[in-house]
Amino acid sequence: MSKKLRTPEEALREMQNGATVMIGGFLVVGTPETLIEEILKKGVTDLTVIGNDTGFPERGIGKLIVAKRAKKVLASHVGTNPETGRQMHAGETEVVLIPQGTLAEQVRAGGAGLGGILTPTGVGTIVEEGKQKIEINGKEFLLELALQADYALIKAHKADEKGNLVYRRAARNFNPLMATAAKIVVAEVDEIVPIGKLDPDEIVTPGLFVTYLVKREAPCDE
Amino acid sequence: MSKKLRTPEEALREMQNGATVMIGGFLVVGTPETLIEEILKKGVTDLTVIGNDTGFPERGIGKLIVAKRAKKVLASHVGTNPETGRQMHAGETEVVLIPQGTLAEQVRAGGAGLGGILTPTGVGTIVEEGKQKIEINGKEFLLELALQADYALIKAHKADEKGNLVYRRAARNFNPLMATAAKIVVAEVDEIVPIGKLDPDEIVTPGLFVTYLVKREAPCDE
Amino acid sequence: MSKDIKRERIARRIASELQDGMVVNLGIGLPTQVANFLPRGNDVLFQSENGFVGLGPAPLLGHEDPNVTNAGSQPVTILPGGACFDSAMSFVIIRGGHVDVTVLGALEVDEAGNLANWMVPGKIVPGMGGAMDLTVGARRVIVAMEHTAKGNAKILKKCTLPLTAIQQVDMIVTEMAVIEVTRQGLVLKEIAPDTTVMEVVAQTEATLIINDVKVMEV
Amino acid sequence: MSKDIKRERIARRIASELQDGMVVNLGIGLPTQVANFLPRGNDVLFQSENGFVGLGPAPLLGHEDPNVTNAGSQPVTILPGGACFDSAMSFVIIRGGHVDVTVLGALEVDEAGNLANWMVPGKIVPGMGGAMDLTVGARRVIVAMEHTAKGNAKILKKCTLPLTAIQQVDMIVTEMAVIEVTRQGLVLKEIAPDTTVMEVVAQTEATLIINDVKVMEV
Repeated sequence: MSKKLRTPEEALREMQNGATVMIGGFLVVGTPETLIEEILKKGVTDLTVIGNDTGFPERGIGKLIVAKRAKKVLASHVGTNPETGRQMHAGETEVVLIPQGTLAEQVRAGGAGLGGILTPTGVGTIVEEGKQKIEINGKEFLLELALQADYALIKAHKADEKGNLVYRRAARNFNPLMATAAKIVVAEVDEIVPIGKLDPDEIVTPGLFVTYLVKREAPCDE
Repeated sequence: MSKKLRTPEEALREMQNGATVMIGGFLVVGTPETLIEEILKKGVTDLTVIGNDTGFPERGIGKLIVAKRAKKVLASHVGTNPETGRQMHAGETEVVLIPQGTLAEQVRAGGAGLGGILTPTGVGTIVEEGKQKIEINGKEFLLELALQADYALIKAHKADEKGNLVYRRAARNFNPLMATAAKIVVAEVDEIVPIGKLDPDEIVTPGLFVTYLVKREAPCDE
Repeated sequence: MSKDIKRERIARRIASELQDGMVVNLGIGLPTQVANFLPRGNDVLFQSENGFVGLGPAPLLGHEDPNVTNAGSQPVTILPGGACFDSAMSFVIIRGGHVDVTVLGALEVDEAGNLANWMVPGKIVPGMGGAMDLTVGARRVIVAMEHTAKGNAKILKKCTLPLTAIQQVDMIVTEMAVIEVTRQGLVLKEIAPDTTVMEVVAQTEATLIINDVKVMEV
Repeated sequence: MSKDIKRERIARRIASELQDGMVVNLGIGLPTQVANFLPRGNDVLFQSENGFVGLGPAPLLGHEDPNVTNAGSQPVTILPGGACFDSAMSFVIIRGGHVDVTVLGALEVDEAGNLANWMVPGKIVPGMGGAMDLTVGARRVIVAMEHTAKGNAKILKKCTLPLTAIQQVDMIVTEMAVIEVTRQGLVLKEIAPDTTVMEVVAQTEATLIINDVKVMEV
């Protein structure tokens, strides 16, 4: 039995209104649906949600948007969830759109103790507004700052009892990055295997990053 | 048979005097000894060598130093090879010492199309000399620039015929990073397996980064 | 000409730009169709920005793997020799210049190679997803789009919509023409057999440099 | 007191600072010995900056794996539950604050918690390796060193050698004393049973805040 195993309720017990929450997944592939359900049940609100996208109205992060649990969303794409666009236009929810590669690097930088990174992406577009531009060898870059969160809610395929994680196919996406960048990291997994069952070379997220493990209650992705 | 397979001589045929060469390994663990031998045979010189360290006088990058093939070395540690220190003090070779985590990020940034990264490492030390300091939320960071190279000579454990690579244990180190940051990437491997033998989830370096594969001639690390 | 025929023509023409060994990222929609027109046994490596290379065709019905979808959330396959990675690595590949060609749709393109394809202020603001990184990072950017929208030119002197990236487009392929973006401006390279240079010029707001125009294979 | 006994005393005292579940990085040399004094069955996770966690003891002779060495190039083992990664991830862990404690040697430490441990100009310039990142990144930095070098104080008002990092040291453990670095300065917390406060003060250039001094368990 893993010392890190918790029920969804236990794992999110300390989550407060107003928390900043990173949520893994790419159009609901690799999204921790069980933990999203728990946020809905628990009733926390005014969240700042950081994720690649806002899923669909009835799946993934989209459910939090529809239930108006987010006061602010940082994402690269919200087109698959019309409700996000509606709330954005109505001024009900603040939506910050970020190029996907920049978002990935910002989350990674947050986990890596870096202050930020210089990217050429967004130069000459509205993305550069309000940001410092730095020229290196005649080429312009935007300084994009690191992102961190109170919680990272991620989805992995398997964990061992130490919390070491492996992912499956395209369900990896932002999950390993977010696992490094939050105070409390909750990994929703399909399966927990004994220590030693995962080869050290196949582990993608070392268990040291993972605070709690939660077994997926939603149907498994296989 | 892999289309990327070459003899050491073929793989380094285009290498010129004065080339910038990244070489993987950490104190010779995960160092492409066969390719280093080929540089020695080939006789190229005035190289700029980027690596974690300069190995030992008779192993790894150390052999290139002893044979005076490097005009400049960027490394985090040269203490295990007294000849590097001697050449540095005698003014025969330029040695730039870089914190290990910074070096890793600089190489990664070079491969990632980033201009650089902001790190807190080195603030208040001689490492900050000549570098831009940027303050974010009251904390100082050094702007460290991306590094790229003409060649990356790396060592992997297995490749498949497409050039997808997996590494073994601590022999991974700088190899996957350097694989992204050079014009020509030559991977020295213990074994080449047919396409499909590596699971897509276990591959660390996708084959698209690898220009040539070379079979290790030095004794295999197993 | 029906929309479908236009789109097939565009996709087919772009497919002929792709060569064995290239790493290619196809945007959602029309660009995705390019893969359908490659010769059998081709060795083009498709990258999917949600996290893998070796993107293959849709699986047989009932054989979908919920963890294997393209960036548009459609079930796909991963071919033997494919590899999976996280979003940071996906954009190391994209931003770092390791994608040889990206094919993207466009709302507007202009003479400087500027591209606008991610938002219409006050109307559609889906977000840029990976498009800004792809446009900046790929070695070659090919725009795949219908030549006009409801009769309005999309190839402009200067884009009016918020940009995706500045000066990154290398080639524009429409159902009427193939246009190359050069430092001198837009060069009309090919026109479709069912149109004329005059007609293309009439449907294009940007100035076209017209020199040696070939007939596009359709 | 022999060098070995001093070093064992220092390592043993530092071992008592480590608790189950902590992620710990031990520097080369004296710090490496800390692992020898942990209770059996402990659950401290050792990180090795060359690329793994789950660092275990040296293998039996003849069972060395050339790919499993510590950052000092000595053969070690990886315990069940360990994980391997590249150098970027290794320093995500280190710089990102995911290491709870690092134990490092020192040439000099000073009242501000500054550390010098990587070079002596004109003499030894081995390079900083991972020490600068470890000092800046680890949540707690413990210096393990002999109290003096050839009779000269190493705990100074102000370091004279090139620094490894500024204001990062949290605790200093020598064969004579345990000293905590606070905003107010260096606080003498413990002295060894075979010395006196006067003696420690005499061997220390820095000002020590002396209040409630305990006897160090040796």
